[in-house]
Amino acid sequence: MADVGLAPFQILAAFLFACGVACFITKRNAIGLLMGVELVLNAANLNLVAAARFVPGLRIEGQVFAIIVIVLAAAEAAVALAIFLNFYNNHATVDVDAANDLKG
Amino acid sequence: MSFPVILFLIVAATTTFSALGVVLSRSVVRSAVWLLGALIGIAVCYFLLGAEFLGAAQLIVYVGGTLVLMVFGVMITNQGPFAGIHTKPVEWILGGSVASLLFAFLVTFSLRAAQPSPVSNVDTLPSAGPIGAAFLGVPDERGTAFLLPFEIVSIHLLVVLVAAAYLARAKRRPAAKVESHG
Amino acid sequence: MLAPFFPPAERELDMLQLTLLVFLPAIFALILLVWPSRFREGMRWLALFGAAGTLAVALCTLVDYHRLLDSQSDRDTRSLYHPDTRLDHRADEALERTATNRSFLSDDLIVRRPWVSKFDVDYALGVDGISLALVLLTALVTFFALIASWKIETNLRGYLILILILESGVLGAFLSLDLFLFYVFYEVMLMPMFFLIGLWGGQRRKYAAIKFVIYTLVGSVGLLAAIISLYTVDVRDFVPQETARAKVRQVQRAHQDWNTEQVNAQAEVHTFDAQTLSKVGQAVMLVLSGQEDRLTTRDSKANTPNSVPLFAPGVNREAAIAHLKSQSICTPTHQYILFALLILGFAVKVPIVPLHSWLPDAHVEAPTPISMILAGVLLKLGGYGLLRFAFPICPWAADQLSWYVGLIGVIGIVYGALVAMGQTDFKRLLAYSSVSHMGYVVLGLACWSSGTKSEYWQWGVNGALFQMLSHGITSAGLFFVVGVIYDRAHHRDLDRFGGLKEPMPVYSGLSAILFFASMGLPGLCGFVGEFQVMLAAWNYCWFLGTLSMLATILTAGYLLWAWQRVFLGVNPLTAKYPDVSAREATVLIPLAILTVILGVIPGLAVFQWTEPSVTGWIENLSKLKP
Amino acid sequence: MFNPFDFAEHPGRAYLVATLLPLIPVLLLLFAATIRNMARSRSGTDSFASRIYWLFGGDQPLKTGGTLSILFLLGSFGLSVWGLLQFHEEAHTYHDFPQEFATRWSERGDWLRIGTSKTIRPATALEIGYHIDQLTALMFTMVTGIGSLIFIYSLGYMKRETEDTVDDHVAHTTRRGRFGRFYLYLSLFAFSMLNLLIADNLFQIFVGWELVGVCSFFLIGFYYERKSASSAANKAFLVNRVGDAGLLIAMAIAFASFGTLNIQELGGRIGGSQPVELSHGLWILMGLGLFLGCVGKSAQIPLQTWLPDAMEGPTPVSALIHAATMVAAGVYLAGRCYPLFAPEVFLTIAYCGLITMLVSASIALVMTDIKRVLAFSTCSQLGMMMLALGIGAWTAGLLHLLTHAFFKALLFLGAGSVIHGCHEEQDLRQMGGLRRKMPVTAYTMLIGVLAISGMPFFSGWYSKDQILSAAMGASLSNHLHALLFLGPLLTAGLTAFYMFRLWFLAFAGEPRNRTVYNHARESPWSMKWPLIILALGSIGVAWGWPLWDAEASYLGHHLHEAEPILNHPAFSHAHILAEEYHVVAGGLALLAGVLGAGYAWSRYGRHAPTAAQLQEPRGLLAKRWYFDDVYDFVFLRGTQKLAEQAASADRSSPERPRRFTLDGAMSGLASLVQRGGHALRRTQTGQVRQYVLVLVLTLIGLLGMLSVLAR
Repeated sequence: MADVGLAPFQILAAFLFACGVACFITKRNAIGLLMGVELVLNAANLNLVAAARFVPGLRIEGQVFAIIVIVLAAAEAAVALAIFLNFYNNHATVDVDAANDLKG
Repeated sequence: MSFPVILFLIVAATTTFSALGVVLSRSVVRSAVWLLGALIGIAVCYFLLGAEFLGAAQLIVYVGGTLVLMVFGVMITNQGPFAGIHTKPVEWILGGSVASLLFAFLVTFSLRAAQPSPVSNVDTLPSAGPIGAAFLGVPDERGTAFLLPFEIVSIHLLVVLVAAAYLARAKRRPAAKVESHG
Repeated sequence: MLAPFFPPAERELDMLQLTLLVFLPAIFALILLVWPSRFREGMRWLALFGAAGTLAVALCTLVDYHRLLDSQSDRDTRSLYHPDTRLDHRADEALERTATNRSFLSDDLIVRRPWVSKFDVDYALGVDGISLALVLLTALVTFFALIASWKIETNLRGYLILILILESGVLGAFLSLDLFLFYVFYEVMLMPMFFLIGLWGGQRRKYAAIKFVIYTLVGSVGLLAAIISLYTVDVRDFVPQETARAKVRQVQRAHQDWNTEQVNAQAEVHTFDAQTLSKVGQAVMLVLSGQEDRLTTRDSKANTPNSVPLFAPGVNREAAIAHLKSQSICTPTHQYILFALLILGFAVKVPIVPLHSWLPDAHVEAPTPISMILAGVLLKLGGYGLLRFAFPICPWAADQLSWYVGLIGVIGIVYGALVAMGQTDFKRLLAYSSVSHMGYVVLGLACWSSGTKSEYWQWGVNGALFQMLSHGITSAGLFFVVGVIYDRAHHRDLDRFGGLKEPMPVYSGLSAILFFASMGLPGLCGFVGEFQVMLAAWNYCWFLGTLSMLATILTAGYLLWAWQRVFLGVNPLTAKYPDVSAREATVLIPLAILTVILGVIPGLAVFQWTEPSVTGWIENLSKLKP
Repeated sequence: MFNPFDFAEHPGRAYLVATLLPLIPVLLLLFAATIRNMARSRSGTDSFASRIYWLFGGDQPLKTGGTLSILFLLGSFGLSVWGLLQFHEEAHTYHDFPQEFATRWSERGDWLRIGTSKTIRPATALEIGYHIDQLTALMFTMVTGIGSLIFIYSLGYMKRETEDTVDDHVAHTTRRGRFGRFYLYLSLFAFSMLNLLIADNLFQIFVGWELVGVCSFFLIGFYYERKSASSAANKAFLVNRVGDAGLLIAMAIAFASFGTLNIQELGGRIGGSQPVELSHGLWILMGLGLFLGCVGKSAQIPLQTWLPDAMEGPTPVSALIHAATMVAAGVYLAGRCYPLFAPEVFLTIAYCGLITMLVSASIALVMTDIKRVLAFSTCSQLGMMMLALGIGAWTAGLLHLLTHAFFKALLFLGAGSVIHGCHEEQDLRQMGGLRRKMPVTAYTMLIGVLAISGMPFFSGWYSKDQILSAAMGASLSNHLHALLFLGPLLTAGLTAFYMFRLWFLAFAGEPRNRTVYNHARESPWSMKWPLIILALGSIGVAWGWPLWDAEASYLGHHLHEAEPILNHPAFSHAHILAEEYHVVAGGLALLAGVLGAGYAWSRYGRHAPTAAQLQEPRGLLAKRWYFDDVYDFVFLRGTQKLAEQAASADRSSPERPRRFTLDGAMSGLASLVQRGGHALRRTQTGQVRQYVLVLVLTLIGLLGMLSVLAR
């Protein structure tokens, strides 16, 4: 993998990140939003693992953090889904634009 | 162009295409399928990078767990009138431009940063054994250990799961009940 | 106070004393907190006892301070003006001792202990004539205010506790040498005042309380900004070099790979100490007015009477000047902004027009004792801040803008008097008269004359200080006068009084003394300060001087008019009012006597011990002008 | 240690002690009044308090306070007489040792000192001190002497105040007697006035100046139930404040330029010619400021309006304060500060005096209130003194001050005696023929009338004669100022006319109001004796030998010794001319006086006045040349309007609604912030996606900044 280098992975991760952000902005469905979050987290993870591969001091740290992120992402997905279900129960929709209770 | 490069290009193209699919598809279900592709692509990337354990974990936890959870979520909530939930063209343009701007910046910074070359030609990273040892507090050759983060994450997970269970328990408000029945 | 009972120079006994002075009211507030509610009358006595104790400690401090002055005096002339007794000198000494870990002096009436050492905040208290005068005033007015509060019934415990905390805050603010500590105390007294007005006030108390807090906070923001900006100044050439070296060592330890130059650049010394910062300000003034050749170190052999030794001993003079010039504090813009912020901070408290509108509301709504404290003590914080912080820390900007500051003062004098004349509410009239009288304080401070005529400025500053004292006494007394009549009539409408002189002769006699003192009648205290300020103001600028003199006509006008409407004539409604009770007389008679004493022998009673400090203050600042 | 009784070393301290003596009854009376009143309010419930109350006389005020005050003032008088004799003696023995003489008769010390005492710099101290010269010694003796007489007189006049209830017919109310308070104020006044006289510096004079003002305020408003009295008191104080502001300015100029307020030092530095420290404009301004103070106190135009109103006070007060002493303080100060004035200021003084003299005399012609006639006459005579000072006749002016004090006090006390005897009747038209009922009053007053009219061998003749000859000299030396002679001459005639008119209306002819006449009675002896003594003084106080030579007055000679030497060329020329035409001037003055008196006799004395002569006066003179109305309108109303405007510009209230106020502006600022908050609130839409968008945009912005900065 040495001849690929770090940069392509970073670019890929950046693309995934941008896609995730685009998901946030464009999707009105709450689940879609959640998918965006997954994409963003994965982008970060990809960066971490690539760094573990290419930076000598991070061989183990990169992976460890990636694992932690995966775990937390799973937990976050669970909680987010729970929140959405609750929201759906209350509002009968998953349209996030309807979730404006925080409006000032 | 060596084989790994070609392999990487293929994987990267697949992942990119899937990620675009996630963003662009109208239906949530389709998005979920596209997300599956993207996640698998990333897992393959991990394999390419030599992090087999992570790749496996990615496949198991994400593809097997998180995505299934999401599909469940889609199925539970996907019964109301869907017509209202449409993204306006303006939002498409806005989202697209913002995302591409962000992408451009990130790429700029990635390329500007110093590009280190891999230390050794060993194509594998430390596997499950060393990682597990690190999590359990066994220091490696440089003395790093991750017992405390591990504990924190564990507790965190526990809390989160309890929270999820609490949030998700059925608790319909009377008003909502009337609405849904009516 | 404690010195005779302990061997000197072993412990810093004045620390105990000054700390006690500041926190004694708070201690009594704590006791009140746990006092059983059954002994309701006891609460009043306890609070009064606390205030009396504070007054006693303050008086002891006066004695100590006088002894301090006397200890350095020339035996032949008994002159109390020895430079070593001045606050800046004593503060330097204390800094030096802190830096070199020598034992503290027990009798210098300076306390300095690190408080938040991470941010160089010290618990620094110090006494000189200027602060002591106002400390005494505070203790006195609070004492009388507590006597005046005897009729308060609702939520008595909270009321007394708040007044005592307020006193602690004010005393702390007057005694702080550290800007941060000052700011803390300055804010500490805000909240008790808010509740005292907001809970025990009149009809529109909430509005008045919130207005008071918002105005004061706006001022505080300016003050805070100024303090923070002052903290960014690197004062390494002004503090004892041991401190600077310690800082260098600290930086070295943290960055072992740095070379000396990098370390030196990083080893900045910051401080909240007002005395040190005022040295910086003075140095900046010399640099900005092109007299940097007069700047020397304090131990320099080449010091002439013309040189201004500001840098710490052992500092390289040229390097220090270069370093000073490289800092942003040494720019006119920075100085102007700093001065404006400080003025804004203190102007609200003074108050100067147009930032005065909180005052009438607060006074009208506040209960009588709170009005006494507000007018008698709290307004003085503004003047004190100008005197202690704004002018010494930004002398250059103060000098440049002094005419405008004086003009603001004169506007306050005239405007306050005019508006007071148009009032029908007794308390509101007095509130505006406070605006008018405090204008003299501002004007007196602003009469910045050049070096050869500095004695006129000295008259002004002395007059300003004395005016604060005398206004504290007369306004507290007058607000109590209103309170007495309010207890009988339950209104404050000037047009509905009249004829009080016949049923209440003692009351009217005592009120007359206070009225005429407020009017500036010679022989009573109001005259002394105003007269000094007028002399100074004329010498500074004939225009300001003339206006301030002509304003005495207006002052006499509104006070006499009020006098006529309240006390003279015949009014069957007031004919049966009882004369002052023993409690009321206990407040009024001492205040009236004090008014006369301060008016007849101000030199002996006050100037004797305040004046050396003012002289030192003037000598520090007036020599900065070419 | 300072020993005030060290008369052997410092005989001047006798005056110091004499000044301080009246303070003792002030303190005693204050103390007693406080205790008595505190006890009174409790006497119903507290037996101890009621016992104390009865100890202090109960409901009837004790006369002790008055007696005490009189004793102490008599003590002052004794000391001052001793001091006067001593002074005259030493003036000869120490004639060749002026330095030593000065230290014996003047001392000064710091009242307030600033700065390090080691360095001698100007302007570091406000001093107090006394300085005795001929003028001070004579004035002091005059004030304590006349003061003592008036104090004694008041025992009788104020007897009503010792009763437990007093009816006030004007305010229609009853009140408690306030005998002690009267003497409290009087004693305080005596102290302040004496302090003013012995002062050697402007600061101390100012202190006394203000204190006499406040005593005058309290005494004019003594019957404070009456609205007219309290308003008159306010008016007097405020008008005086205007003058005091001038005095303040003058003091500030002196202090700023010379660093001292000591009159002798200032006189030495200025001495009639422009000093180097002052520009000419400032020099004039300083003189005008001083003179403005004198104008206020001596009721000269334009600040004369308060004096007639001040007659609301009890008559002894009018005699003491508003005729003999306080109002004379203005002339005294002008005389004291003589060397400080610029030539332009002298001219101002002269013309100001001239105008006051004429205007007041013209008003006095038509007044029907006995005290008002005397008040305007006082104004007029003070104007004459000012005129004398303004034309360089220092001795003449101050001599007139002294003689005037005697006969004007006599006239006022006589008027008081009439008022007292006629039960508060002050209108001349209701009197007539009273000489049969109160002969002592009538004939002592006649002496006063003769004296003020300048009849030969009465004291007034000596001073008036000197003034007129000086005025003649001045107008002859510069014909532009001819008015300066014609004015006083006319006034001499007018004075004689209105004074004789007063006497004829009150005492001569037949009674016009029978009820008043029937109830009229002669006053008690405590009031008659002062009249007689003052009458003797009015005759002989200025006598000298030969009696018929107006220049030979002993009093005048003594005063002349204190005259400051001015090298003012116009004055010295005028002096020579005055010597030359002395006899002419004296003759003309006498002629004018006799003509005036004769005309008065022909109108009021020869036969009973007609009804037309007795009707209510109208027109310019009765309206006092409209000064009061104009001032009322311009200054009083103007200031009130301005104050109301200011008050309503400061904040709006239900009574004063207004769109823009200062308070409103500040509140507007506050509400601007509030509105800003409301506007910002709208950005919080609650839309998650918008938040994300903003978040990302911020991220992009930060990255962009970073990329710029990291370049």
